[in-house]
Amino acid sequence: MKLRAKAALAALAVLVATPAAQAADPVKIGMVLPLTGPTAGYGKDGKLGADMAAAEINAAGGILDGREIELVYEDEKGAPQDGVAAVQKLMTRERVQAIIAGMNSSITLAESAITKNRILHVNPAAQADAITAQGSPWLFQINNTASTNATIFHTYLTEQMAPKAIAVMGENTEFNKAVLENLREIVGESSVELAEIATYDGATTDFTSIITRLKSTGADMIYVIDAYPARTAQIWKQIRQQGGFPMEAHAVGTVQRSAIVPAEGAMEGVITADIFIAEGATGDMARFIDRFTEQNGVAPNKVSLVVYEAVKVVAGAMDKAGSADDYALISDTLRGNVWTTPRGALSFDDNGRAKAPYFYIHKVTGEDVGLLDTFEVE
Amino acid sequence: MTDITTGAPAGRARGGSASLKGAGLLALGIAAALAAGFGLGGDPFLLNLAGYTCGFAIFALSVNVMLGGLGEVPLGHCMFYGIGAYAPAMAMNHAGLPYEAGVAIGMVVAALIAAPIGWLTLHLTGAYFSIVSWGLSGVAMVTALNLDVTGGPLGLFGFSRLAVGPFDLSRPQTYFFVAAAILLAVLVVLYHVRGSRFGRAMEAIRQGPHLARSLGIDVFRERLKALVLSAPIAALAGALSLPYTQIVTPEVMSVLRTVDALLAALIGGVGLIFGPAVGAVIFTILPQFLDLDPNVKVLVFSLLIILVMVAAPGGLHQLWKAAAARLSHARKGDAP
Amino acid sequence: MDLLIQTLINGLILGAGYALVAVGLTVIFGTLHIVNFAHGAFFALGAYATLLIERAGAPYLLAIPLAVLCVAAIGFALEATIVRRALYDQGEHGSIIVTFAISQAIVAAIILVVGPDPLPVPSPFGQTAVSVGGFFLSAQRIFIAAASVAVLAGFALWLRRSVKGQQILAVSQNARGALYSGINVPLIRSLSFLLGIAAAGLAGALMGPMISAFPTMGDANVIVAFTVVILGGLGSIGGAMLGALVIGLGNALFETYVSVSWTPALGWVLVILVLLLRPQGLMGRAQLDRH
Amino acid sequence: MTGWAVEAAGVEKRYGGVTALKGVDLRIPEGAIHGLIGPNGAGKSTLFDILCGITKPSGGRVSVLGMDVAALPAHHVARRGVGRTFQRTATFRDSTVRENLLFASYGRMRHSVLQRMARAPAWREDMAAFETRADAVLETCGLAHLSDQPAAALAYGTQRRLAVAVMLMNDPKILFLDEPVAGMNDAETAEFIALVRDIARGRTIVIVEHDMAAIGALCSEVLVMVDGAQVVSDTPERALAHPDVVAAYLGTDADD
Repeated sequence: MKLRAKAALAALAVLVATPAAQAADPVKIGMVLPLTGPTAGYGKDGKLGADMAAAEINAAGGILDGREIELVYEDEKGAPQDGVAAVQKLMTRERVQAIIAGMNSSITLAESAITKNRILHVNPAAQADAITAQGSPWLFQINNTASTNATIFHTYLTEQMAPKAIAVMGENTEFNKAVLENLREIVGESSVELAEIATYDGATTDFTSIITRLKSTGADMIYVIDAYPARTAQIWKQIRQQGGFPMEAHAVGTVQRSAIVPAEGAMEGVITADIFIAEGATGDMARFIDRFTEQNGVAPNKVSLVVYEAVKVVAGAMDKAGSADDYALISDTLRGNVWTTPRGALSFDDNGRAKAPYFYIHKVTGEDVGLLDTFEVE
Repeated sequence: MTDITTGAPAGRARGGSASLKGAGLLALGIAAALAAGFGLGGDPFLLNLAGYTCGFAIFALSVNVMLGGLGEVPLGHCMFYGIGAYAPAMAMNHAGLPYEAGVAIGMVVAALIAAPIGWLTLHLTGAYFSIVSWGLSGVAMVTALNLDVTGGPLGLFGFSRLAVGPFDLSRPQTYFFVAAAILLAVLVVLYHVRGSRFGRAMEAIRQGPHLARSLGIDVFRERLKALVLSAPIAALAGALSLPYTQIVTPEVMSVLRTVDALLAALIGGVGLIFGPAVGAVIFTILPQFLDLDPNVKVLVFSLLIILVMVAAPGGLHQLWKAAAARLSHARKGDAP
Repeated sequence: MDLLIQTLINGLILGAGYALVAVGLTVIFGTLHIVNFAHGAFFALGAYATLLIERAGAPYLLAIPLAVLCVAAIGFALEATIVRRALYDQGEHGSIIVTFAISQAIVAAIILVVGPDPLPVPSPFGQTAVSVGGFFLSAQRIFIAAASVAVLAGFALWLRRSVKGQQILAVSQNARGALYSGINVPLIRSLSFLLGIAAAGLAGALMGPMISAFPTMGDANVIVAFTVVILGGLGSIGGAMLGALVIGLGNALFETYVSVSWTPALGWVLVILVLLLRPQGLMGRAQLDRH
Repeated sequence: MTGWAVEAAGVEKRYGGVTALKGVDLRIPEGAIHGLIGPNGAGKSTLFDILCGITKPSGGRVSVLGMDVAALPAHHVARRGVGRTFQRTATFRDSTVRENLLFASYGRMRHSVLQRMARAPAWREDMAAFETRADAVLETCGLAHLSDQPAAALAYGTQRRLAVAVMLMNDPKILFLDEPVAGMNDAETAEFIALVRDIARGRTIVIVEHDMAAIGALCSEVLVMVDGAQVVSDTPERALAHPDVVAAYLGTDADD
């Protein structure tokens, strides 16, 4: 705690010390978010975070001797080829100096094929390990990888909650695959049994039969892997209607208010986890939440947070490196320093992966998640 | 549909002028491609997008073989596009084959699959055909999602070398020129198809299947031929999308892709041989210059499409035709 | 055995919901020969209208008919301004584009006005589940099934018995003949379009509490509805009900006993099989050759 | 060859529960112009469809030009010399007169797409043969000056002549005309009658028609059908005077 405050003060000192230069060319950062389509909600949340970060940076005098940050948004529409189009447009037409892109893992992978060795790319939210496993020198990830998150969460599920058998259902996505692989590994080392795994297609409209099938296995824990709020709400409603399970869990980092509210109480008590929690926040995080809530009228969620952090980290690294386009230098700066964010000190490894300082086990309570347990990430 | 005559006859003066007109159009196309290729030289984004647009135009042309040619709405045509995109991806990533070989394999596979699919579905017409065709593409999408060889939900990416012979498609300008050349070649082939015995049989079937049959045309066989012709063209289009998208996911077979191509063909005019290509350009390039909130953009674009359809149910070229007719009318009748 | 019974119950209730979404599609196709790709958007409008009316203070059961009226009013406005001009007698091509564009426009408008996040649609049946002899039945689902059966039966009866219903049937069978026998065909077409749209809105109002209201909520449901409608025979209301039952039961059984991942393909495979044997669908009329 | 262009016996057709034809017998000698009349709904069009192989009969025997048309696909029947015009879609409306004839010469052409691209001899020969034949047909049907007009823009009577021209491209041995003069004015009808007489040389013609004057002027014999069954087969004058025929026509609203 003390350390964090100190780091924040130091950062502030740097910002204050920067002389307010004449308005030079702004530093353009390309923001690729899903602004239309089925995941438009994430795009909206992310945009609020990004705008707030840019406003804070500019209010404090900008970076690189007074250059303002200008965010240029493009819509990836929830589809890989639109993500690619957005990135290419931002790079070649808008001539942005960095790309912040990454909600869905498949789309992020497609985008990273374009950005590789060409531009600084920061992926705020997508979790699949494959993204940062490609060895792109200028690709960084704010969120934990799926396997880091899943290892902690799955260990918690098997050891702390200790069910006899787990029944799993999830959408057929790359994220789901990565989580499942990890689950199989962790469960394999324990005495817990994997009763059944049901992988459904994104076009599925009804889950009663799947839940009936899973219930019939006699499993005492249901584990849902789905990152799509509307479907998450629907699935939990239907689980509740079939009497529920003794233990209920939902995949890491995917439970937001946008799922809990439409679930109308059906998610009450579901166990999940994330790198962020609003409840009990102190210090920088509490201040971030307050500022965000004040500006936008709603509380921030994980998506808003990681996108906010992505903008802050990119700007901070450029400033510290003294360049907006020497990507090798900026990347070295990113790896060689510790970055202060609302969550605490963030550092990047050789693969460009950040590790969140803390990892929280949540329990859905009312219209939000409540804190159940906190882990420090080694 | 009067435009198709251009390629018809020989021997007589009319035939000569038709091939002249055809050659003129081709020259115009080459000139336009060269102008675009060098004109956009400084803008890799637009060049890449233009390359992709050429691929998309080829897909719209393939869809239009069914739409303008037979009068059917092939909602599931995205399946062949998807096969074309997956084939080189799989060939490169799994078999170590070059891109060109994958493209060829994709086209052959698409034609081979089109034959039994056509045999199953082409007895149906109208909405029945459209929706069953859509369903088959849905089955293909579920298959791509569930198989390992297609990379499952993640799809395939990280391609070794996207090149056609000495032409490196990862360079935007080369990509555009190659795609434009292929587009022109497809246009030439389709132009000749329209003027051939087979093309006229299709046109006859579209206008009156009963009358066509009474003229000795085997309606089912010609419809099947049309599908088997259009499938490899769609596959070629799919393959040409790779240098742009850099990844193939099951989403490539989404019905929305076919709908985009249908819109392009209908806006450009299904009766014109180059209508779908023009439509594809309008459809992909225009929105890039509409600087609006994405949702407002969708709203505006949809309303524009509706407006066009209310004003000219046959597509934009109807408006042009009407305007041209009015113009010539005005010229003739300037006395009163 | 218990599993089988629960699965069959699931399938039946599921089928009743599908029928509700499908019936509007089939009415519009039957009389207008329009493949209405905007059906899902009107479905979503039904759910949003219910939600907004409830927020204004009306109870759910009252909000349903009011929401249906709202959706019908929007449908009426679109019919008078766009559909009537652009679609009738223009064949399927135009209808695909225009209805698709309408659908895109509605979804974009919902995102702009209400926002993209899913919202709960409150219902008095809420999350209540009835447990009968160990079998779980959601109250909202029972309500949907009952409403669906009542509405569909009432609608079928109205078509048979009322003058307007008879005229709709006449137009759907032979528009030219109907015109010659003095039926106001344009009026009947408008009426059919409104009925189809209203049915979509009703389906949205009823299913909203289960799936929440979100802009693209109609997409997946309409895909299923298309398989239902084609399976039953385009334009046949009885066929839509039968098709819904077959697909509801088929999906439930397949998901429980065979594979979840491959279920979305099942409906299409059924459709293709049926069409091979009966090109007009399960209950469609064989078409007389007309030149 | 038996000397009969059409030999049909006991032809039946049922659609679900509806019986459209209840055992029709028909013999038409080669080279004749034969009429087929009856009130609407009598089954004339269904019989036409069966004779052309478009619809398959539910019972009975049908032989046209010596072919068992019930066993052959419609396009095979057409390729072997059976032509037929339609009431509604008589021509390819979106195309010009000349294109209509091009579509119609499908059966006479052999070239492939590749030969067309290469302008190979096969294509040249096809096109040359087409030009010759098209000119002759256009001349016969009085359409030579209209060859570049869109079909839809032609006057109604001219469209019907085009429909005949389209069929003539295949030089059918037997030609079925479905209500060819319906909706024509007197001058058009007279022109059309002359055309039919002209093209009747060397082929058999069967006409379904409500216009009794045209039937009387053209046909040597007519078959009168009522309610899916034949009533009488005789010369036009005698057939129309037959009491059953009079009763059938008086008992129905013979619209157009």
